[in-house]
Amino acid sequence: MNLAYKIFWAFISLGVVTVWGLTLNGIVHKIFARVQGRLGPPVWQPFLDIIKNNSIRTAISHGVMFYLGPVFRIAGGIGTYMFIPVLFGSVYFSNFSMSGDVLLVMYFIFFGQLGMALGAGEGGHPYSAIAVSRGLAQMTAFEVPFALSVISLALQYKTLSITEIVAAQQGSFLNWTLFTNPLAVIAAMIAMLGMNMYNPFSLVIAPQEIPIGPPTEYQASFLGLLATNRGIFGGAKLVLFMNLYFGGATNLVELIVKTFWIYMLSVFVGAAYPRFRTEDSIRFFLKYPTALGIISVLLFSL
Amino acid sequence: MSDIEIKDNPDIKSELQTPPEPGYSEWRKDENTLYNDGLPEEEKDWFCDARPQKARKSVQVIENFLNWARSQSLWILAFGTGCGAIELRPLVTSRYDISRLGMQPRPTPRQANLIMIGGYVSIKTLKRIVRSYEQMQGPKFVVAVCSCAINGGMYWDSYNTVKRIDEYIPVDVYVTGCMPRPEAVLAGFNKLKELIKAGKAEGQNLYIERFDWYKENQKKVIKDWNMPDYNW
Amino acid sequence: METLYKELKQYFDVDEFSVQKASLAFLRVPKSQLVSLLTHMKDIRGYTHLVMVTCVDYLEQDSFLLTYLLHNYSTHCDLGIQVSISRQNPVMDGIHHLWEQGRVYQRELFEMFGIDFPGSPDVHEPMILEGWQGPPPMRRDFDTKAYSEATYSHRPRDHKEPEEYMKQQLYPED
Amino acid sequence: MQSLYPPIVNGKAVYDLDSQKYIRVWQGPQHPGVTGNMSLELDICGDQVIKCNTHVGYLHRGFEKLMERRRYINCFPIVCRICVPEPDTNEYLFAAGMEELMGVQIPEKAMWLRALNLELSRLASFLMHLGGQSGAFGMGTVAQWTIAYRDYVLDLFEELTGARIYHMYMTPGGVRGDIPEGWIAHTHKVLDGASKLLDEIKHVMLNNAIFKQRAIGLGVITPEMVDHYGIVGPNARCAGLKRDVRKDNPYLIYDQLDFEVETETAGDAYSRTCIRWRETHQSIDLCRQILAKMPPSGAVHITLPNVLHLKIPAGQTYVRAESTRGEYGYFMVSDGSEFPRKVTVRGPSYSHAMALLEDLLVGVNIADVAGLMVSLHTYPPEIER
Repeated sequence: MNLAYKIFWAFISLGVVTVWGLTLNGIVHKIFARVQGRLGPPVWQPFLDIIKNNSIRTAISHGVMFYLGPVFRIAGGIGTYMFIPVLFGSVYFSNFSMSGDVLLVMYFIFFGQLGMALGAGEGGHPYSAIAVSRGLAQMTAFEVPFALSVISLALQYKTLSITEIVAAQQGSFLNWTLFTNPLAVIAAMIAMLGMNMYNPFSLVIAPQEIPIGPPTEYQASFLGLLATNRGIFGGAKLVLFMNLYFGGATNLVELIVKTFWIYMLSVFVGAAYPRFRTEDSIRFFLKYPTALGIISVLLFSL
Repeated sequence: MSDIEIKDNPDIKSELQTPPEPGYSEWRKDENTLYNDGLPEEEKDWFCDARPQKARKSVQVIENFLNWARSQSLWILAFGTGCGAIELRPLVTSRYDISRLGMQPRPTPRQANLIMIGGYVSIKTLKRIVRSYEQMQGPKFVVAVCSCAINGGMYWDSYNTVKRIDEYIPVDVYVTGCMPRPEAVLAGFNKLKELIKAGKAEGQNLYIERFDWYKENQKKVIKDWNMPDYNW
Repeated sequence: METLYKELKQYFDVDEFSVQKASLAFLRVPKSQLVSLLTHMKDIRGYTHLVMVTCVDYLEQDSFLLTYLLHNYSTHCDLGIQVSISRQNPVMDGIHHLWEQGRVYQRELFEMFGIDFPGSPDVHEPMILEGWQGPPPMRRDFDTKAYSEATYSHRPRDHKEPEEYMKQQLYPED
Repeated sequence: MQSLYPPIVNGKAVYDLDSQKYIRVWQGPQHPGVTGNMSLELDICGDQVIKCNTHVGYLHRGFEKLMERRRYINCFPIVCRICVPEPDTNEYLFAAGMEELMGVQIPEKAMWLRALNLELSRLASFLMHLGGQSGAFGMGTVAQWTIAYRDYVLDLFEELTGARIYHMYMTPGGVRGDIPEGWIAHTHKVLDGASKLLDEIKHVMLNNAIFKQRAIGLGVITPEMVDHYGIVGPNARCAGLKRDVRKDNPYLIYDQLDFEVETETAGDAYSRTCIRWRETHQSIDLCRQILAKMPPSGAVHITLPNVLHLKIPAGQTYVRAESTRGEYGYFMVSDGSEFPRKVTVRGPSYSHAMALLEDLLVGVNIADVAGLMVSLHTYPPEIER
C-alpha cells in the first residue's frame, strides 16, 4: 500500500473515531442523566454543540497563542491517534503505527495539554491561569502510574511497538495484559480516570470552583475545535488502552464494545463520587497506583 | 399567578422615546471608536475602543440550517440575577430537565448564548448583566422571566430596580408571572426556539444597530460607569 | 425585666422603660452612655448576642432613634436599647469592637441613613448601593416613588386600564 | 521558607498585588459556586485564600423603604419575596408582628396550620441546601436527587396554598384556607419518600470518603466565635450550643411538639451538613406530629376590620422564628397610622455571609471556597433586602 492510500485510510479512521468518540460522549451524558434521575440530552447533542459553536458569528481573540491553543490541542489529539493501530491485522485501520511506538503516543498526550496550557494562559483570565497550573500538576501526577505501567509492559513484551504488544495478546482472552499483568492494568486504569477528567479528578474543569478551567475564555469555533478534540482524543485514548491492556480489536464491532466498557469505568466512578482537591488527587496518584506500577515493574524486571 | 402567556418581542421601534440620533453622542469620538470615558487614563490602553460591528449572515439556506443548530443547543449563562433563578434549579433537575432540549447551564459568558434575566434587576446587577451580555458571543438571546423585568412588577416604586429591561438590552421572549412556573419558562424557551428557527431572534444585531440608544439608557441609570463602553 | 431596669437605673441614665411582652423590653439611654451600657450588658448581664441594630427616622422630631437589640441566651430575654441622636449631625460611637458583625450594621446604617460611625472599618465604602448619588435612601424625606419615576422609564400599558375595564364590565350603566 | 501570609501593619495585611505572588480573583456574582447573587473578592497566594471581601447589594430592592409607603395589607405580597427558598418564615413573622401589635389572638387551628407550613418550608429549604452542599463538592448526583425531590414538597404547597414559591398563605389573623381534601394522605406519601431519600443521601454523601476528606476540618466555628460574630441556627448548633428559637422562645404550637435540639461539637462543614441532614429528618418528624395532633376542624382565621384601612396602635416589637439558617426576626414599629413606621428584617445570613465568611475563608484552599460558603447556608437577599 503506498503512502497516499495510507493517508487516505488514516483520515477515514480519524473520521470514524471522531464520530465514535463524540457519540460516546453523548452516551455518557445520557447515562449520567439517568443516574441522576432525568432523561438527559439526546445522544447526538455533542454534534449539535459543535455545529452551534462553529456557527457563532463573532469570536474574540487574545493573541496568536490564544489561537494556537486549540490547534495544539487538536494536533495532540490527532497525533496521539495517528500512531495507534486501530484494528489489529487490518491494513486499512492501522494508521501509521509502524513508524511510532508507545513513547511517541505518550509524548502526544502531553503535547496537546501543554499547548492548550500556553494558549489558555494568554487568555488573561485569572481562572485560566489557576486552572492551567492545577491541570498540569494533576497531569504530571497521573502520568507517573501510566508511565510505570507502560514500562512494565515494555519489560513484559520486550518491545515498545503497540502493534507488537497487541500481537502478543492475541489468541485467547487469557493472553490479554489484563490477566497477564493485572497490577499494571489497575495502575493504568486509575491513571485513565484522571485523564478523562470525570469525578473524582475533575477539579480542573469544576464549574463550582474555577468554572470550566483552562477554556474559560475560549468561545465560538475555538470551543468547537476543543469539543471535536474531545471526540478524537477521547477515542484515541480508549483505543490506546484497549490495545495495550485489553487485547486490541480485530473488527469495528469489537472495538466499539471494548472502548465502550473501558469508558464506562470512568462513568461509574464519576457518577458516585465528589471531586478531590488538587493536592489530594496528586497525593492519591502518587500513592496507590504508583505503588502498584512500581510492583509490576519490579515483578517483570526481576 | 403565573399565567402561561408569552409575548413576542414587542417592536421596540414603536416604543422608542428618542430615535437614535444621526450625530455622535458625546461619548463617541467618531464613527468607529468609543471614548471609554469611564476608565481611568492609565487603563484606557488596556481596553479595546473599537465600536462593535453588525455580524454578517451567511446564505439563507445555510443560515436556516445554522439557526436550527443554534436552537437545538442553547447554553444558558448561569447567572441568577433575581428570584427567578430559583426556578432554574427545578428546570435543570429531573422534573423539568431542560437538557432534553439541548440546553445546559454554562458558567462563563464567553460560552453562553442565552441569558435568563430572573426578575427584578437592581442597578448593581444591571451593570453586571450588561457586562455579561456584551461578553457573550452572538447570536445571543435574552429571555426575561418574571413581571419585574417587564414593568417593574412588585417593585414599581423602588429606587434601586429598573422597570424595563428592554431599554438596556434587547429581549427576545418575556415570561410573565411572579414566579412563573417552570412550565411557563419552558414554554418561553420553546417560543425562543421557534423564533430562532424563524430567524427572528436577532437581538445581537439589534443591539449594535441601536447601540447609542442602549448605551445612553444604560449610562443614565448606571451612575458610576467605570468600565469600557463596550466590553469585548 | 423590671428588676433589671431598677438595677441598671443605679448605674446608667436609663428611662422610658417599656415592656412589650414577657421576654422583650425597651429602654432609652443617652448617647454618651450607650457603649458602656452595651459593654455592661454583654460582659456582666449575659446579653451576649447582638440581634440587630436598626434605625427609625423621626423626621417630625428631627431625630434618629437607633435600636440595639440584645438577646440573653440563658434567660431567653431580649432588651432593646434605644438611643436618640440628632438628625442634623448624625454621628454615633461604633460597637464593632464588641461584636464583629457590628461593623456590617454600621456600614449599612451609614449607607442607608447617613449615620457616621467614626473609626468603624470600611464604614464609608459603598456596601449595597453602587454609584448612588442621591440622599441616603432610607431617610424619611427621600421619596422613592418620585425618584423611581424620574429615573426609570415606565412601560406604557398597551391594554385597557384595569379600573376602567372592570367598571365597564361590572357597572356598565354608570 | 518565606511566610505565606503577608505582614500585618495596623491590623491590615499589606502586600503588593503586582508582585506576582498574589492574584486577585472574583467569584460571583456570575459564578455557579456562589450561593445566590453575591460576590467574593478573593486575594489568593498559590491555592490559598489570604483575604476575602464579601460584596452584596446585587439584590437590593429597598424593602424597608417600600414597606413604609404601603399599607399593612399591601406589605404582605412583598415580605415573602425577601427570602425565596423559604418565604413562609417572612410571612409568618410579619403576620405575627402585626397581630402582636394589634393584640389579637389567632384561632388554634390556624396556629397548627402555620407551624405545618413553616416546617414544610424548612424541609424544602433543607433539601435544596443538601443538594447545594453536595454540588459544591462536585457530587452532582445527590444535588439532582434532592432538588428534584424538593419539587414534590412544592407540589404540596401548591395544593394547599395555590402557589409554588410565594405562598402568601399566612395572612394577618390566621391562614387563608383550610386543608383541602386528600392533602394529608398526599403529604404522608411525600414525607415517607423524603425520609427514604435522606437515608440514600446518608449512604452516598455523608459516608463518602472523599466528601469526608474535604468537609472535615473545613471552616471550623468554635463556641467562642458564636456570640462574637452573631452566629445563629445550625451554624451555632454545630459548635455544640443548644440554641433553637423553637425551644428557647416557643412560638405557635412548638411547645406542644416533641423534639430535641440537634447539636454537634466539631463545628466544621461536615458537622454542619450532618446537623442539617438530621434536622431534615426532624422536620419530617415534626410535620408528621403536627398532622397527627392538629385539631380536625375549627376556624382558620379571625375576621379583621377592613384591612385596607387597618390602623395599628402605636408600639414596637420584635418577633423571631427559627428558619433553616437560624433566627429570623422582624422588628416592627408602628406609629398608629395605616402604614408601618419601620419594619426591619433581621436575616440570619447577615452575620454569616459578611463578617463570618470573610474571616473563615482566610487560609482556605480556593477549591473549598464554594463548599464552605454553601455550608454556612447563606442567602444574599436577607442581607440587603
